[in-house]
Amino acid sequence: MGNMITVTVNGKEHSGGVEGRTLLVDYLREHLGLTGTHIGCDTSSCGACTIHMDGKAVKSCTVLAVQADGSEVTTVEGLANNGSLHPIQEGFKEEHGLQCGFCTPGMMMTATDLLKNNPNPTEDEIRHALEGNFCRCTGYHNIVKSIQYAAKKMQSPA
Amino acid sequence: MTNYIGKSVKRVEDKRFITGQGKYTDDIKLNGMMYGYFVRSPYAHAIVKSINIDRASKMPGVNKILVGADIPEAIAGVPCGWQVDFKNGDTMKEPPHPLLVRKKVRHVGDGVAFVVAETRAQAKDAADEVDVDYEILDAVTCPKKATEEGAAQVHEDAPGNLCFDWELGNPKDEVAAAMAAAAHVTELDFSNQRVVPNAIEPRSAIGHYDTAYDKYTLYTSTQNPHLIRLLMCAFVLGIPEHKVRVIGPDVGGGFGSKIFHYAEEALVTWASKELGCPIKWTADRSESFLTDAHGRDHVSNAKMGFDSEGKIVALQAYTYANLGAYLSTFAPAVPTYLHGTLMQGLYTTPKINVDVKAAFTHTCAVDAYRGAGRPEATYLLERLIDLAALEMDMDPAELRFKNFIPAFDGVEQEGYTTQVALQYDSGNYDPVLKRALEMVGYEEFRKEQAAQSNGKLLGIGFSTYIEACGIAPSAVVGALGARAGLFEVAQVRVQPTGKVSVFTGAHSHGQGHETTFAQIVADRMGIGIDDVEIIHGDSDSVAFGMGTYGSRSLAVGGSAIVNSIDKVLEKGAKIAAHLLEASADDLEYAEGKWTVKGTDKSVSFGDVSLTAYVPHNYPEGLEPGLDFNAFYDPANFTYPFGAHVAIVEVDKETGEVKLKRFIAVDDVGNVINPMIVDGQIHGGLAQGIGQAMHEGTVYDETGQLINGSYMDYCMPRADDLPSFEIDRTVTPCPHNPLGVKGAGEAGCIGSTPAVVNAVIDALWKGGFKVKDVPMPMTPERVWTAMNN
Amino acid sequence: MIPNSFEYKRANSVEEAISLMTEDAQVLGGGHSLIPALKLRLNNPGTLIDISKIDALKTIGDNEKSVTVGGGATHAAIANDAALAKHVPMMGQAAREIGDIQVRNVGTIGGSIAHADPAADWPAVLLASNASVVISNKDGKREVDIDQFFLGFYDTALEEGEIITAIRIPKTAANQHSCYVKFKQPASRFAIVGCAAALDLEGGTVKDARVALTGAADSAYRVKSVEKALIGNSFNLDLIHSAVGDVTEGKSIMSDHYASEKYRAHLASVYVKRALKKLL
Amino acid sequence: MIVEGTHTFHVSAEQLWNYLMDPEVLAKITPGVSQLELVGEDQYKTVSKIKIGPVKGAFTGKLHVIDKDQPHSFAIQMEQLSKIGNAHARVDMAIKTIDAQNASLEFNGKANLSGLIARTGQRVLSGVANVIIKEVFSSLEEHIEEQNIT
Repeated sequence: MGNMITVTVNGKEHSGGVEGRTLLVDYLREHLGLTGTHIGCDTSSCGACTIHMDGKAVKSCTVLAVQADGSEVTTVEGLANNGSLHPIQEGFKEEHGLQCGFCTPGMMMTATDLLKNNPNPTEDEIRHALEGNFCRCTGYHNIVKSIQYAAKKMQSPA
Repeated sequence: MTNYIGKSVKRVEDKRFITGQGKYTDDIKLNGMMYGYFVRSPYAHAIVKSINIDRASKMPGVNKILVGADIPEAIAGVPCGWQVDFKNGDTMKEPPHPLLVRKKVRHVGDGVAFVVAETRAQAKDAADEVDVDYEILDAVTCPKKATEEGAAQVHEDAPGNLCFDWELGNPKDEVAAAMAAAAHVTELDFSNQRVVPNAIEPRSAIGHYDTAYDKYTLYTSTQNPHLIRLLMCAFVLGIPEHKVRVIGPDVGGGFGSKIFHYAEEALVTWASKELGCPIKWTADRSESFLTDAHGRDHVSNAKMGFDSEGKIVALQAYTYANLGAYLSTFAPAVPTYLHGTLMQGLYTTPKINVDVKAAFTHTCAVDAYRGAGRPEATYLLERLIDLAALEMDMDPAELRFKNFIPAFDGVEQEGYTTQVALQYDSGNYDPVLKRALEMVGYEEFRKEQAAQSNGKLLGIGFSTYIEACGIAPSAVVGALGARAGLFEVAQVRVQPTGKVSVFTGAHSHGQGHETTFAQIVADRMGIGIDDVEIIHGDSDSVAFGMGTYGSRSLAVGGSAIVNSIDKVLEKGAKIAAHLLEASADDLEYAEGKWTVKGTDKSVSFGDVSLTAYVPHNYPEGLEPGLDFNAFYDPANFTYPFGAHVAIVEVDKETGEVKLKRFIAVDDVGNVINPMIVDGQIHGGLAQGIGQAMHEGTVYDETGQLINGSYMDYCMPRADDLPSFEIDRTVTPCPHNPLGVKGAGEAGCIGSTPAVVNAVIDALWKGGFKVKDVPMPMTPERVWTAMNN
Repeated sequence: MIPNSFEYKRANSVEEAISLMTEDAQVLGGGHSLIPALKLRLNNPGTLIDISKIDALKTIGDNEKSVTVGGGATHAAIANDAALAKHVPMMGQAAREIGDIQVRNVGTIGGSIAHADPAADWPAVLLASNASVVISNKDGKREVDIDQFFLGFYDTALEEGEIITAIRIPKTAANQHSCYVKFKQPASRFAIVGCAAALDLEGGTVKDARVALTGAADSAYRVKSVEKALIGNSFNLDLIHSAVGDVTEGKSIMSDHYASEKYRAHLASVYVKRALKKLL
Repeated sequence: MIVEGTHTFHVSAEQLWNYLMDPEVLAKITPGVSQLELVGEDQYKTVSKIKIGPVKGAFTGKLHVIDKDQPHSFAIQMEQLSKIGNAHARVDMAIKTIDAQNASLEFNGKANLSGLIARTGQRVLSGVANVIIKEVFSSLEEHIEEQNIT
């Protein structure tokens, strides 16, 4: 456990030792018990492990935990604010954007990155933005609608 | 009264999933838990000459390394749950499928050793240091080649690699005679390629032996915990069932691949006692590619004969089905009773014969994958009829209308008896295709197609399908070789406060049972949906169950719930009658209360519930409590059907196919939650389209799976698919109380041939009269078809 | 998906990174080529030298005649950079074709070209852009012309102990037109073939041309035959058709289960044509 | 995976044969081979390190020279094992005299990959094989030139 790191996850600071080879996703799941971030592959393809690091969507299976030292990390567990769902969470529920729920956290984290940079995406832009995330249940149809729902919600005054 | 049924109630399970609180097997951590990692064969066929674990055993954190010889003889291999016999009556060949190989590996990924260590990383590090000396042997991967003389043999006791041969329908000579008299015969040689289910959650299992209670708990990513318990206890480990609890917690998709009992489950369960600690194993994705049962993999030749009017007069199908290296739980049923029996399709074909040879090969086991046999049957029929339309220069929709079985509701009119052993429950086939044509704007499309001139070829493809689901009547499947009953179980437990806990043997891994079932319960009992809780996935909580597959949850599991509710209400009425001082026959139940007919005297469900548990003023001789079990065994399969239409554009320069539109009109009987049903259809479509356009294993001649990763095996992504245009008709199932048929597999069954037919249509209209482009229709294959 | 053990060292400057280099060490940039290989244990270095925190490597500088892109600039930073959008628009356009959102947020241009995957996008784009690669080593800096940088299969002019610090890209003149088009392997989304084309046009005549292909052969290369046939002629559809012949001549063309040698070669010529047609 | 090709050397067929049968030469020209140890007649144990692109691994293996027909033809049977996968190959070699000072080596063989490298790296691996073959011949050429000079 040769490397001491300090990472702020969902607003809470965590310090501890990790092996150099520990992937960020394993750090989140095994060290911090944040199992909402999932592992679906070993080739950085499926996107189930997507989180935000310093405000950007990244695949936490392709970042070493030591690289997150000093970073701000947001996982699916940190999306809701004081118990009220994030619009993207609401969108997935309202538009039936999930079935088994396994890819959902990664999908939502990618979608929020998209909406941050492109608040009003077209259907094509949404589909293109999801190219790093696999879903095997929904055929993506309702995921697209969920993201459209969130985009609309985030743009309308609360 | 329906407050909920038929409405798109938002899913109650979503909250935990969208907040990251779902609990999948790999999320579970037990005290003192160790981690297992498998050493797997890199070869498809080899003799294990020696295994040296000396170096590996000394690696940090290693607790134990198990090899085949460590497993007691008393522990049997993984069993098969379905027996199909040879045509001559001989029993199918059923070679052993050990938990860990002792002498011979038979596919890449066969388990050779199991390393248990304190961390997953340590287990993997040590697994890398296990030295196995192999003598490599020749391998065979194609089911047809496997049965040829001189092919490498998978099992000593299955000569010619034949597991069984099988036949169904009219005698071959009768079919041949009808075919000979046909005005036109369309013949096609084709493959229904092997695909990998690829649930995004990799399989995972935790075995935990508790010395205090002398009891095992297995957490596993399964579609049917009770069946796993039954198979593992009775056939593998020989442990009594009451000493084993199997929990299938949240499961990240199954699509068939998590129905089966796998060696890893039995191994972690047994080893947890041997090693004295809980053991978790979770597959890497590349491991999943090698060990999760694959789907499809048929090599077929089929002929369809037509008279001069375009009426189908005969069908002859020959199929070689690949079973892989070992028999998976339901493998023998897939190419036979889930495939051959569907050869009638929606058509009045009078003479049908289907002939199947099932072969072992040096590949991963093949079993049910979304649709299981029915997609293969539909593909065969729908490719033939669309091709026939092109060959005979007839309209493919018109040709289908001409051959559809006339409407029957299964009540006034009898069910339709096929040439291939089934009786369809109810059907009305014209409307689905008519509606699909309307949605397409068919005439307009044909004009647009004829006018296309931009280097692209437009094509349209049809598929009208029927499937048999709601699996299944126990007596029927028993006669066909199933070694289990396929009923379902439900328990409705009314709490003293009138809240309702429902225990179901069906298992949700994305289908939304916690919502759909609650809708049924709430409506039938006239209570709020928030007052209902659905519990599933735990063999200690739920009396029994057969799990979820074959689009059976609602038709079978839902019906069991209805029957339990009926029992609850029947007893409730007795209590209510006592409280109301009336006869039970004079009561009617609605909106959560019993009312004496024609009066305003009533008692609420809540009061009756409380009385059942506080029986101070209570009917004499009646047991207290309000808690009923029901076992529901369906009278027949259910038969959803539909019409799917694909519109594609083929790039003449590159062969790239763009799926421009996809229209699906399905009839799944009555619908409880339209939102969820639509979602099931969407998902099925994506998988069916995936098979047509993107997916398929590539084995090399030595049996290596050379596209065993997401970098190489192509699954559809969001930008590969259009938004789907879907609609439905409703033809209720006449034989179950909900009138439902099942929607889980429909999308996957109908879509594949529609897409392939669309590409073939595009090519014909562009002047390339090819009969087939092998799936997946990669750009190179389509380009080759145009440039040969 | 657990790498073998290694020692992790974070470098705070390029000099420090170079001083840490040993034979058994690997440089970790964005990590999107390296970490997948580590996870599969295809690659097992003793030490990883993390240069991803060196801010100096991330800057994109607008100079007089060129834009200098730090080796540690992510694909996303390149896609969103105003100076590049103005002066070398093909860079941003190509950056958006790479991987997916998550990959673009972390993967770096320096890491990508040091890795020199024969199917990567940057090599073709940089070849067509007439870029140069600024390399640091223990003796200081050197600059390598892009035409001399990609040597072969995963092979570059980068020597042991060297780090790519920047890529210098000449600003395009007002009369230059460029684009990058790509035929993706649908699973990996790497290029089966990708073509970058940059043309200087004067009064409708091609003054200069740089056309490069990636994905087809064991490394990206310029299609000199096409460039030659274009230069000096008036640019129109006929010229494109006559100029684009066998664009893979003399090259050993890659082949896999998704695209055979023959099909890849065919696609290469289709995509050279498509790139040029986009510039009409 | 098929490997095939022809390479011309500026030596006689007999000289080329002798070079190819010299373990020291073989060790020197095979990329990454750090050790070639004679373990029996025409049988060698090899230790090699491959470092190409994303693939870096240590392989131990066996090399067996078989079917010798001096100076016309022979075959090499190879087995390379590693933690990331294994390679088994047989390559047939034919030496043809062009003239007194020139001979060609025609090789034709097949390599079977197994394990992780077979599943995840087809695109990369066939490239690796080409690189290795290229390096073998350029090293052999270099070696021959060195010998001819000295």
